[in-house]
Amino acid sequence: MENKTMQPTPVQIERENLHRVRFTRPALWVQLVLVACLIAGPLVVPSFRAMDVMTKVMIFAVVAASYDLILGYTGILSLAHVTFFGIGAYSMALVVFHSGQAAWYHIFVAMALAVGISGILAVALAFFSLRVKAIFFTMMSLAFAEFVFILGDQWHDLTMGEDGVSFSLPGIFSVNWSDGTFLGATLNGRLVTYYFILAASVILFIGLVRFVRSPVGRVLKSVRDNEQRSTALGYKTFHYKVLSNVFGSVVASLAGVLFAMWLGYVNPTSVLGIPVMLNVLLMVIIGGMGTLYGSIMGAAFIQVAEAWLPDLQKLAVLLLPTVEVAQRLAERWILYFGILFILVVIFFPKGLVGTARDMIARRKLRLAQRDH
Amino acid sequence: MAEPILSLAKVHTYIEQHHILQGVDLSFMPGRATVLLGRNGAGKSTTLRTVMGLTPAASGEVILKGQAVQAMKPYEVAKQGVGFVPEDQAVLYTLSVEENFRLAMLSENEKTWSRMETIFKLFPDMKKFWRSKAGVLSGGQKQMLAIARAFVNDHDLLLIDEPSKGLAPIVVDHLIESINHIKNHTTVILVEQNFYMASHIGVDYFILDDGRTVHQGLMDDLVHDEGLKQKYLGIA
Amino acid sequence: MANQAPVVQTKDLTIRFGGNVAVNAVNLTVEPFTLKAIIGPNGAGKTTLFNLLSGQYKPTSGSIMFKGREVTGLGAADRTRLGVGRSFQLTNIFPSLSVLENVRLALQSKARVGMVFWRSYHSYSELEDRAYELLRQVLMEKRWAAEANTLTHGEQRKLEIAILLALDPELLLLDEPTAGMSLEEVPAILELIQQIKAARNRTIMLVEHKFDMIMTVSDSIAVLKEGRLICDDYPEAVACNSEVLEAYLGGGVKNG
Amino acid sequence: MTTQTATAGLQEHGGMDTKKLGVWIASVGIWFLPLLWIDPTTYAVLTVAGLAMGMLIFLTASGLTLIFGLMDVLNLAHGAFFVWGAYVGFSILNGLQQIGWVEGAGAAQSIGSVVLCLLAALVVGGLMGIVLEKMLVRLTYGSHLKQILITMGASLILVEILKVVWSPNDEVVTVPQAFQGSWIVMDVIITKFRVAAIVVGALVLAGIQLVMMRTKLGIIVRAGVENKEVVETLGYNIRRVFTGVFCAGAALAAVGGTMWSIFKEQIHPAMGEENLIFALIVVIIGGMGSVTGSFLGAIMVGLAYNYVAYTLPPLALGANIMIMAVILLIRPTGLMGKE
Repeated sequence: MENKTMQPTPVQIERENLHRVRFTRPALWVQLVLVACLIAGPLVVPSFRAMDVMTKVMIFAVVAASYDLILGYTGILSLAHVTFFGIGAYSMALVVFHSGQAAWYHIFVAMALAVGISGILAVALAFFSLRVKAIFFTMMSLAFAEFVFILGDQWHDLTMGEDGVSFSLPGIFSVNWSDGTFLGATLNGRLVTYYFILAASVILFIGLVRFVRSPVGRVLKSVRDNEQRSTALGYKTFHYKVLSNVFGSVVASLAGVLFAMWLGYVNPTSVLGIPVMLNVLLMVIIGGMGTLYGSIMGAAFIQVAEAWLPDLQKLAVLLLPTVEVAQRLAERWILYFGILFILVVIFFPKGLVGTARDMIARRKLRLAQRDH
Repeated sequence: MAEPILSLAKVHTYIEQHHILQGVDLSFMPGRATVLLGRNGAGKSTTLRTVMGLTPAASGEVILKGQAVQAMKPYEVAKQGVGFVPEDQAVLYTLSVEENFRLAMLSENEKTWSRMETIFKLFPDMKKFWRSKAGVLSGGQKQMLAIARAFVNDHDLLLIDEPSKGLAPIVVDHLIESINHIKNHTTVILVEQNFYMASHIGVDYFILDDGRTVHQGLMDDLVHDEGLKQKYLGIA
Repeated sequence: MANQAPVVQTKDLTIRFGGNVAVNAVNLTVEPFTLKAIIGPNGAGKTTLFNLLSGQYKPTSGSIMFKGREVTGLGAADRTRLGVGRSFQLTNIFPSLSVLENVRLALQSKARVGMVFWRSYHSYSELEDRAYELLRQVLMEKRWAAEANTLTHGEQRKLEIAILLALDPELLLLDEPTAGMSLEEVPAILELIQQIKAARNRTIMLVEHKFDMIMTVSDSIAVLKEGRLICDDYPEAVACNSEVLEAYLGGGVKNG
Repeated sequence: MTTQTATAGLQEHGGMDTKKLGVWIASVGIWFLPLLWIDPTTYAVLTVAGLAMGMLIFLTASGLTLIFGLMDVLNLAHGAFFVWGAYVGFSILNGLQQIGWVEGAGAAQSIGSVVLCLLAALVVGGLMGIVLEKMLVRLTYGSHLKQILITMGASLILVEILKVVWSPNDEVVTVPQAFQGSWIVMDVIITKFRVAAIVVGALVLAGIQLVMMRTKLGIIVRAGVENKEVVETLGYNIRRVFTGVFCAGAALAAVGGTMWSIFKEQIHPAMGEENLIFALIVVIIGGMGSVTGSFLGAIMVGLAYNYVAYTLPPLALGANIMIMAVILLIRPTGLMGKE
């Protein structure tokens, strides 16, 4: 109170500065432009393939960011994160499928189911992560993920096994629905679903950013830095880990609901498989652990690569029509993912955003030193 | 004067970002037991670990028997004839006493086994618990095993890190006796906080403080120098 | 003062690690708003005693009362909430966070908004201002924006004390606050401790090796040896106690 | 005083042994439980199958547990060694088929062909292990996350190369003549190769135990699991020991893969990944770094898998994960793990 009349402290000045520039920050503009592009995308480029890639980028950006919350902020290395994603996707698919006729409320039931199941499982997993050593937990989570995959693969009565589940969405989300044109693009179920997913992903992503910037997020940072000290400050670090695990897992499962809505089809390989988990892990690493925004770049990179790497094969046929080994190698594009994994870890351990932030920080420091 | 068996010149060592050794200068004469003294965190243990290559020196020179060893890996330093007794009775708990000794023997020949006879005389408990797991030994016995283990090879130099830590006084007395026997055969460098033990083993001494060598001399002089003891060792 | 309950009272406090009794049947009483120093040779159990008081360890037997309340079964976080603040022998801060953030986290814990995840931490500006105030108290305000791992050793120890004060503890457990500090930095810490003591609203327990420092600041000195409390008295009395001197010298060599 | 503490120590030691004995008894005894709902003949068949499976899993798990215990490296490329071993063995068998050593061969030729397969897998696996350790794993010491990513990446690469060299499809493995068919002992059908699997598994276990308990190398490895620094200061190049153990672990995994391919009579590129899950469960159950622990774990997993697969097929892997979860709740470091 008295401080107001007194000269402001450097801390207050800094806070004022931050407050003043909050609408003129370059980062904010980048974000707005990104969202604008995603909104305009389907209208400008009326290609289903492009829309498909964009949607997957949005959904996986959320999945990767929610994974980053757990991996980058609490340091728990779980290989079962995609399992939550799959639980969400299956909730959506199975609710519609088993009730025969798609209805509006199914979406909400699916979301509630996704949140409920993944929340409970996340608490259970978090409990294990406290009980056993970190690396044990990683191995356990891998076994758990494999178990859920096998369940999806073999519990035929519920999940239709490896053939997967096809379903249609209700009302204006339905692929069959169509009604004239909208700003030059055909207004159909696909487009509506796209915008729904866009809105939902933005909300989920903002939720994650909010979480990290809240007091809880700060405590998580402190736990990552020095857990013993956090405890000594009076934080029950375990509660924080559970909270963030549950939050991250629930967000992933909601992203799964969105994914199922987009595809109208769910099978074990596409939402529960270990390769999906590896992709998400790779997205986080490429973008930079503990940066959250890196997930968007990582997801974009992987999704684009996945969409167009298979074309490499055609290129190989074209260029080296007689060399069979070259064609066979080109066919195996997962091989390049493997190489990418290794290269990123060795040469780029902080990822795109992490490295960029380091560079900016270093420049700021240099400038500050020059000022003095 | 003879060549020092080991000398350190302007050695700097960092552990993560902590600057632990800040230019340590030391030289040790062959056949003379030397004690490194100093407060907690003065850099005594790090000095030994730097000599062994466990926490490599960032700069400076470590000369062992005329050869620069600062870039060597721990196993290479060990092969140069240096025995190291780490702190906290670091014996291998899941191995038997016998296996602990066999692990320590760089070559298992008649000569090493005849040294074992000497060891059994010095440390009768080692024979008694020959087949037991080292983990069941008492703290003092573990420490003796750790020292005896280093003595099993024909090393020229023995580095011993805080042997008295956590041991009862009666055990400490036994340790002093054994190390005094060992020092007749090899050069001993001892890091010790227990002044009683240090003064009963050391001939020469160095005092380290804040990662630097701040004092050196003959142990006999230090024992009677109250001012020095109080200043650097916190002994009033 | 006599009518107030002691801040700390231990009864036959004992902890064993395997066969080793690190703290052996210690009965210790600390009166409010005094400074008690704990001394003893290496391995005497001083840090272990602190760990027991702060809740890092659970005793094998015996009990601990804090302000007349039994706290033996409580964990470290709970005891912090009750008012036990502890500094560590090895500097224990959040190395990659800023100096201000280090202190702010401690204030946030005290303000009990830790579990809020829907509001931005920026909306708790009063915590930042308080943190800055505390940094001023320990003469660290110029370094508020620095990353904690860029501080000198002495500065890190001061930061630690600021963190501790942020918790507003009634009992301060200081474990060798000057350890590893260069000699020029020691007087500042000494002054800080005397300042805290002069405010007469906190009780301090101090483990320290620098004997002259202990003699100047303590109200009473407890001496541990091999886990046992061998003496607990006024500084002058302790300084003349022959058993203490012997213990401190590690046995054998007496003065002179 | 010294002797007093020593005897106290001894008593403690004795107590520990009874505890270990208890673990053994409980983990053996529980396997008679399925007799309550499975008839004895079927039970016997399942038990033999379970033991064989357990022995084969043990081959993979033993390498994994040693690599982890000694080097603190979680090697997720272990499954790739396994599947490479299977395919190398498959090729060798195909080659031998040409000269009539497989189908319609005599006992000696059959055994000879299996031995040749195993030797080839051993060499290929070992070489791959050395290369991987020297090129990649070396860069990741101390960081589990890096290890997981890099060994995952290596695993993807190795399996994809395998698909290029052979084919991405399933292949049928021809079992050498003498190992085809089964014996019938007191109504119990015992497949011949299962017996062979148990024999090979037992031989490997004996071999590992012999090396670990009786040789200097074994002492060094066991000491390294406990405290690397001490081993280094005693004059041993721990890095070289690491490479050796990694090589041996990879070779064992490859041998496991070959045995598994003949056991299942078919191979496919994803089998490494599937088996890695079993091996991980076994390593966790047994406790990291303990060979006996992983043996115990492997037998448990093999038996449980077969009993449950007979009763409720889809839950077989689930049962193993349940066992793992329960054991971890009781003993967070596994049955024989360091506390």
